[in-house]
Amino acid sequence: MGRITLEGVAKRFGDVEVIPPLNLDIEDGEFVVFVGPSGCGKSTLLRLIAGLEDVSDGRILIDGQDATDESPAKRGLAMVFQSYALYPHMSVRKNIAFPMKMAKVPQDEQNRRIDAAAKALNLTDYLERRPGQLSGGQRQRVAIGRAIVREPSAFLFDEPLSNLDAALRVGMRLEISELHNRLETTMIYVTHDQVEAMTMADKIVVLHAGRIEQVGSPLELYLRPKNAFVAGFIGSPKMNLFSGETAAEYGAATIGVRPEHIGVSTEGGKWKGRVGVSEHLGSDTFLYVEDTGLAETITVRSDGEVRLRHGDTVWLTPNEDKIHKFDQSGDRID
Amino acid sequence: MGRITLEGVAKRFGDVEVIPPLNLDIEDGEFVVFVGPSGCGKSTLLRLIAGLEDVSDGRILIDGQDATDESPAKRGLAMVFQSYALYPHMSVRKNIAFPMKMAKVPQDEQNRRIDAAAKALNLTDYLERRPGQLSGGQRQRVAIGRAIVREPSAFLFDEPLSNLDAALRVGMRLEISELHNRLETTMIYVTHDQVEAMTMADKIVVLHAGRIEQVGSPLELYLRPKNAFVAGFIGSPKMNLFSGETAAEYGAATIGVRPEHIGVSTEGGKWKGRVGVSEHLGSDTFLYVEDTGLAETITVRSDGEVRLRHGDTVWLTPNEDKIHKFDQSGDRID
Amino acid sequence: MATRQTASLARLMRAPAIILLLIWMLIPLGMTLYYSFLNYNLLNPANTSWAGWFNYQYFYTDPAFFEAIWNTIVLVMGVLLITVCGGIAIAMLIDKPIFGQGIVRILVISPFFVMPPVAALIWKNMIMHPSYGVFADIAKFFGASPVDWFATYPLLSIIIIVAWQWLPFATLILLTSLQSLDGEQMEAAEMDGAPAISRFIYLTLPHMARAITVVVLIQTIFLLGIYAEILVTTNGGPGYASTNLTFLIYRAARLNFDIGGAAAGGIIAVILANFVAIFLMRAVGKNLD
Amino acid sequence: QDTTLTVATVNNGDMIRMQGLTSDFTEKHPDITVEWVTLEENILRERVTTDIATQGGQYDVLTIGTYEVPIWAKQQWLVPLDGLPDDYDADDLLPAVSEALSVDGTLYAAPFYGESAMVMYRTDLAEAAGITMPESPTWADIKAAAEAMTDKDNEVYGICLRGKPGWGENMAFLTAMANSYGARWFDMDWKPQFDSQEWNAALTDYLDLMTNYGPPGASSNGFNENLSLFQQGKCGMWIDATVAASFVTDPENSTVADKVSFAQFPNKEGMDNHGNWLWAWSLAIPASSQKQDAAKQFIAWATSKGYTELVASKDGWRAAPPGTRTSLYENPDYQSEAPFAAMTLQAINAANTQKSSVQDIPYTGGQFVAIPEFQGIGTAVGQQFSAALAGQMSAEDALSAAQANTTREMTRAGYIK
Amino acid sequence: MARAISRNSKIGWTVAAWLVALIIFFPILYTIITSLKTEQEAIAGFDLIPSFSFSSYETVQNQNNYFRPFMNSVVIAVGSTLLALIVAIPAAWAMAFSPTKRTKDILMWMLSTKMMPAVAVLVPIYLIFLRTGLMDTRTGLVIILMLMNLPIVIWMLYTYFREIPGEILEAARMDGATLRDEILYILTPMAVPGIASTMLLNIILAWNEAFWTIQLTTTNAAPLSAFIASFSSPQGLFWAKLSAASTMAIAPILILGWFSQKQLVRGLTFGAVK
Ligand SMILES: Nc1ncnc2c1ncn2[C@@H]1O[C@H](COP(=O)(O)OP(=O)(O)OP(=O)(O)O)[C@@H](O)[C@H]1O
Ligand SMILES: Nc1ncnc2c1ncn2[C@@H]1O[C@H](COP(=O)(O)OP(=O)(O)OP(=O)(O)O)[C@@H](O)[C@H]1O
Ligand SMILES: [Mg+2]
Ligand SMILES: [Mg+2]
Repeated sequence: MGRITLEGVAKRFGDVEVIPPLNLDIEDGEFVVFVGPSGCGKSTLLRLIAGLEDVSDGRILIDGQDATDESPAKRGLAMVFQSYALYPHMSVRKNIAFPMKMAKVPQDEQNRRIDAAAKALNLTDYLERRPGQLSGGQRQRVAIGRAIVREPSAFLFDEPLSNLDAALRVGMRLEISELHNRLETTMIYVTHDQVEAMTMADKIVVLHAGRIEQVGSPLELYLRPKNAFVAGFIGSPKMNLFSGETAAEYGAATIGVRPEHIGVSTEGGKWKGRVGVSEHLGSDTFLYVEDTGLAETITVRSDGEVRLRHGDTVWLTPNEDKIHKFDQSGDRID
Repeated sequence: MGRITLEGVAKRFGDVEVIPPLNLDIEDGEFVVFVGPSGCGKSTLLRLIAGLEDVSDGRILIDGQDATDESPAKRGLAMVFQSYALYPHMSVRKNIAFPMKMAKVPQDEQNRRIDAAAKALNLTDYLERRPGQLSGGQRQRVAIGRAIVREPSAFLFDEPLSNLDAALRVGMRLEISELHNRLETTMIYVTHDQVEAMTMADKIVVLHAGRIEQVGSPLELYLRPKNAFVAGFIGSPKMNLFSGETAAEYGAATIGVRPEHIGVSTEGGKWKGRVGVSEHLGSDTFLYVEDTGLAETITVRSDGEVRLRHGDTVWLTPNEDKIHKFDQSGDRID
Repeated sequence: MATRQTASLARLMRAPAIILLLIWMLIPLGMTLYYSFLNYNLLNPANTSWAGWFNYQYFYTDPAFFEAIWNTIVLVMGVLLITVCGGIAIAMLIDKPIFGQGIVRILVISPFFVMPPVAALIWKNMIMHPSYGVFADIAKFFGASPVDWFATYPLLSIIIIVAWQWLPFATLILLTSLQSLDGEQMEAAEMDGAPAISRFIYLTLPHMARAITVVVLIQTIFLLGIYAEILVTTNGGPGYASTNLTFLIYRAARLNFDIGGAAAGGIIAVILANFVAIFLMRAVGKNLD
Repeated sequence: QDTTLTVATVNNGDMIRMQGLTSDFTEKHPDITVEWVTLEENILRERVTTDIATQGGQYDVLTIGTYEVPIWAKQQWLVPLDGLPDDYDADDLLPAVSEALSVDGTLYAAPFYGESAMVMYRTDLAEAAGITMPESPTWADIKAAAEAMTDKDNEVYGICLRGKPGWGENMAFLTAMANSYGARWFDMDWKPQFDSQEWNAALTDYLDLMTNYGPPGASSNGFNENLSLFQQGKCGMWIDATVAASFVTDPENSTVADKVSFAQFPNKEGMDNHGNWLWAWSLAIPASSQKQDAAKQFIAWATSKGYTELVASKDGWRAAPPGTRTSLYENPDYQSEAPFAAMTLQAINAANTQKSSVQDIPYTGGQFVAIPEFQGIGTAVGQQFSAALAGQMSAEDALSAAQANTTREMTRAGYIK
Repeated sequence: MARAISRNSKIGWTVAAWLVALIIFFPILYTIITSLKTEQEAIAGFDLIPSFSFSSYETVQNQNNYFRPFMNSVVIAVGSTLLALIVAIPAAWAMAFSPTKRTKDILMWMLSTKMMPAVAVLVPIYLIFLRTGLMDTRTGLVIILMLMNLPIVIWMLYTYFREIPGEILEAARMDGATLRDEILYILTPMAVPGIASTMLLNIILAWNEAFWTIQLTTTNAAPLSAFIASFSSPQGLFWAKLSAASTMAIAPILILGWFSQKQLVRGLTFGAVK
């Protein structure tokens, strides 16, 4: 009901190879999150899977069937577009009802599902509006609503929560996880939000310039990034990467320490530096420590409010257990 | 050069009052962040300030001058639209150059600034493309680029980083802060990202259904939310709010404890519960503790990996110092 | 967007139109081509014989031929200039929120409702006639002597009449195109400090480029074929001052009933029109993307 | 067995009146219904020609002129009109008209109404200018009268003549005028004669008259425009078809109805030729018609004396279709109601379409040349002459252009070997 | 967008627009006025106040029953336009949303089929019509006008479709819409202004077509163009009558225009994509 296999799938726009040949296997019922820098090809990959874009090479199998030349409608996938792509001439209600209308769902059932979705999405008051009269986040929610009222063989979400506030985002996150648990449908989810990626995914796919850098469970990626790119990409704030002598000390070309794995002390420690900018989030504080001689700045995350000021001298001590080592080509050394 | 004052500004769309009369004062050079639930009127407020929308009531002063009936062009503000609003038939370069062309900036200077902006925005390779050939995040960056090449009297940013990846977002955040430090221009910034709000703002304005709930510095909002709404809205995950007996114990109608201010123990503590879902971010773990009899779930944030499993019994102990108390109408009690 | 799957569907969708037009083109074109090599006068069908290239030679050695081509170009260009510029201006004007917008729109597009010969008659006799036309009355009112339009400026007169008829077409297409101009882009430009003129030049015009191209191309095709207005007003005169290519063909086909000659003229016209079209396509075709 | 006749007619007043009287015919012939196709003259001609030339059979009765009849009859596209009922009285038809509609003595079309050309002038203006128009003026008289009557300040122009290019517009008039100057279109070898002295004189005088005494915009004035001008009192004289007489004297439509008098088409001093203008809108039956008998009955009705009387009884004698029957002109009622009757008859009788020029000619036709190519040639030449009228070229240039053009066309058509 | 323009400038623009509109409309207005005059008034010179005599209408109606040609015109214009739309919408869809390298050439070629001067091809078409029995039938005219206008319809639709963000159609495809659904429920409603103006223009083109409609009909299928042709320039006075006939021919389409202009609504595609 929702196994998706990409075999040597590649995509070129004219001369530009956006996605070099790539293999990927998504199990039925899996929740897969695509992450990667902006412009790395996440949306393109979704669109290839959806059938909205021709593959330049390779095959796409859905449930073992070659679907490479199947029409999008036939593939039976639901998609939330990054740019929403709402039907501007239809009310929110009609927008959400459209896929059901296409699937000839009975009217009662349609209404039931619309009401349920609208409630979950906080859209109940806006059902009769046109997209043009909605706020950005409301539009995004309509796009989500349109996808979730269906029972497709897989969902494709392209940054579906990017324009929602934190509270709503948490709510929607749970809602989608809930949906996933209930329907056990395959979901492919693109996000830039670390929390979403880490909390929702069964499996995260890290993309970089169209290539897959690593595929694995969230903790796997966090704990054992396969290479420096993944290490730097997963986790926020970003992992501190050092090369040169410090790394050589550990027998590696590059080493990485996450900001949360560095202890700070005003008395003593391994590396000495000066506090630069510090960002106070309330719950945490990010310290950017300068003049350590190791890297331009070292990011350190410490709890709550920290009583350090710009210019203070501090000592940093990495948690030796949590140091990641990478070789010349960036690959992990164990 | 950039003091913006709203006096009794209200906005109605037909019958719907989106923004009830509201007063707000933004000092010259201030970095103000608007936060609030999706659909609460943030974009509308920006558009009112920009002059893209008529106020239904009230006055807008820019540098003490009544600008209520001034045209947007005359107000001299730069804006990043939530929906980008790029010029589809112009290349990225031309898009970014457009405001400078309008301001008759010399060609050399234009090129210089475009190159600088493109570099900061990672857009150098895409300067000759049309917006239609860009990824979502790239488009968003073009929109930012178009705003930052100018030297306006104030910047208006409407969720400018929502579609960027974490690394780029951090980079852009610093870039914008940097710009702010350099130009000392007033900036109004809408975001749903707690980190952005907390780290960039001189002053955060919390909006709720068009009303201003609180105005204050980031830490002020975090530490002393004026009411339950602000308390719940600022901080992620959301503050836990309890009413009923537990609250009465503290002499309040509602009390709130942030997830990071609750200790977890398998041995003993104040409140007993059962671990429900737990979300592992790597750096932190969010525990959703159920069956405490206080609220449906209590969110707890603990560091790193926690060895608790679904169903385990845990005791929670709030940090008594960090409990927020609110009265019947939701206002803070000190 | 364009996938193989949609592409094959697209082929299917295009097919009926293409096939129909192919038939519609090939049969008459084929027959015309055939006739163009015949000495065939409708009034003397018994004397039909093979003519070789004679009809062509005869047609282009017509003393009016080159003047007719020149007039055709002037006519087309003149009308295009007026209708496109006027159309843009009027489309923008009636796109604004004004009182009685609906009525204004309908008034503006109404000239298109008048059949060409009738329009020509109205203009010739009620508007431009030097003795009892409205223009003459206006001129007399201001103490000037009335202009004898069709004798003094025959081609210009026809250009005015035809432009009046086609202005609504341009206006309507451009108005419709304006409807899809995204308001937010305009707002963005306003924020970028662009004054109305710049917004027009850099946003509105490029947005309308495709529509303008279509107006130009479609109108060119129609304008190349103008003859009813000429027939009613000046009959191609004085001299050949208002004779265009189509009128020349008309003369062959409908006055001389010279089927062969008209066919040859038709083929020549098609070739010339295709030249114009290819030239136009080169010049403005990229706007269609 | 019901028969439906499709009748193609021009849209002028007399035809439309006939349309309104159809019931008289259908009452007499209950098995026949009549469908009318009424079109403007040029469109009708194109439409009908196409149909008849392709043997389309769309029409059963055609309205055609003296120009088409001989040409089409020679192609055997028309049914000979013999065997008309006895009371039809074909001999009553004006000889000039019936001759123009016959080929080799056989009548191919029945005249519905006929016309020649004459001078119409304003008695009041003539009186005021102190001139008397002779019954049969010469061109010199015309010029003198035009000069005397012209009062441009009051928008009164001494003479209105056709200027709009077209074989049936300015060339009809100019051909007639040239005839009266002794000119001819072709010599016996079909060589065009625009280089002749006579044509030169005719055209020069025409231009002279029109530029000095004509109304503005003359180069695009045709019959209709001149009619309107005359009816509004802006013309001192108008030389045109005789049918115009009934319009300009119609008090309902003309502001000068009671101030018009008539004179014969002018001639050049010493030249016994009054232009030989003759036109008759006539009804004919195409050979492709399937309903020739019914059609013949219809034609017999429409061009009968009875029809004339019917019209007279309904709309008065002035409205009777003129120019076809001797009996009409002998009718005292008609004579008294139509002041132009005598002059019209005289003009028609004077027209000799078999030999319209004083010189020898290979063609027939009065104000036209009855060859198929004439429509095109006439229009092309007309364009030159109207250019001259508009002041864009000299008479000489116009004539030599016409000469070259016509030579070319005639060579192409195979007349000139 | 949502800024009210000031009342003054609105009045200013209103005056300007009305002025332009009245100038453009004047010849027609004058025709209508003339149609309400008597023939004598009609030629008497410039006068905007007619005597409101309906005699011209009476004459016109008596001379030539208006309703048969009117019905013919309606059937021919609407029929050919609808037929053209049915063929053209899919074709325009294909060319707008699935363009190939040759799309522009095809478009140009389609337009070039209109370059053949009608007079030059009359005889072949006439003969074909005679042979196939299409002569003087509405069907024949519907077919020929459809073919004539098809390139125009395709071209216009093509431009309008191009202005619709393709992503919305993709969304429909994802929602399981078949091609038919996609065109019916998404494309067409969004392109309403474009389709409306295309329809309007083509109905007018068909309504006003005065060559084929006259040449290929006699009585049964003759539309208003033939009706008009029976009033233009006869001998004698005809201004008021011609004006009346013209007014009668214009009126229905004017009314249609009135209705369709309301379809030229602004901003049907806004808020759809960012
Ligand atoms: N044209 C309109 N007509 C009616 N209501 C509108 C219109 N535009 C916006 N609204 C409503 O106004 C409210 C505020 O919209 P606004 O775009 O300012 O929200 P926002 O705070 O920017 O939300 P988001 O974070 O989702 O972008 C929303 O509830 C929206 O539905
Ligand atoms: N039509 C096109 N022509 C050429 N290049 C394109 C086109 N569409 C996308 N690209 C390029 O392909 C790359 C991948 O785009 P894609 O939209 O898949 O990125 P993404 O990973 O979704 O990025 P984001 O996170 O910013 O949305 C980008 O560099 C983009 O510029
Ligand atoms: Mg994307
Ligand atoms: Mg918003």
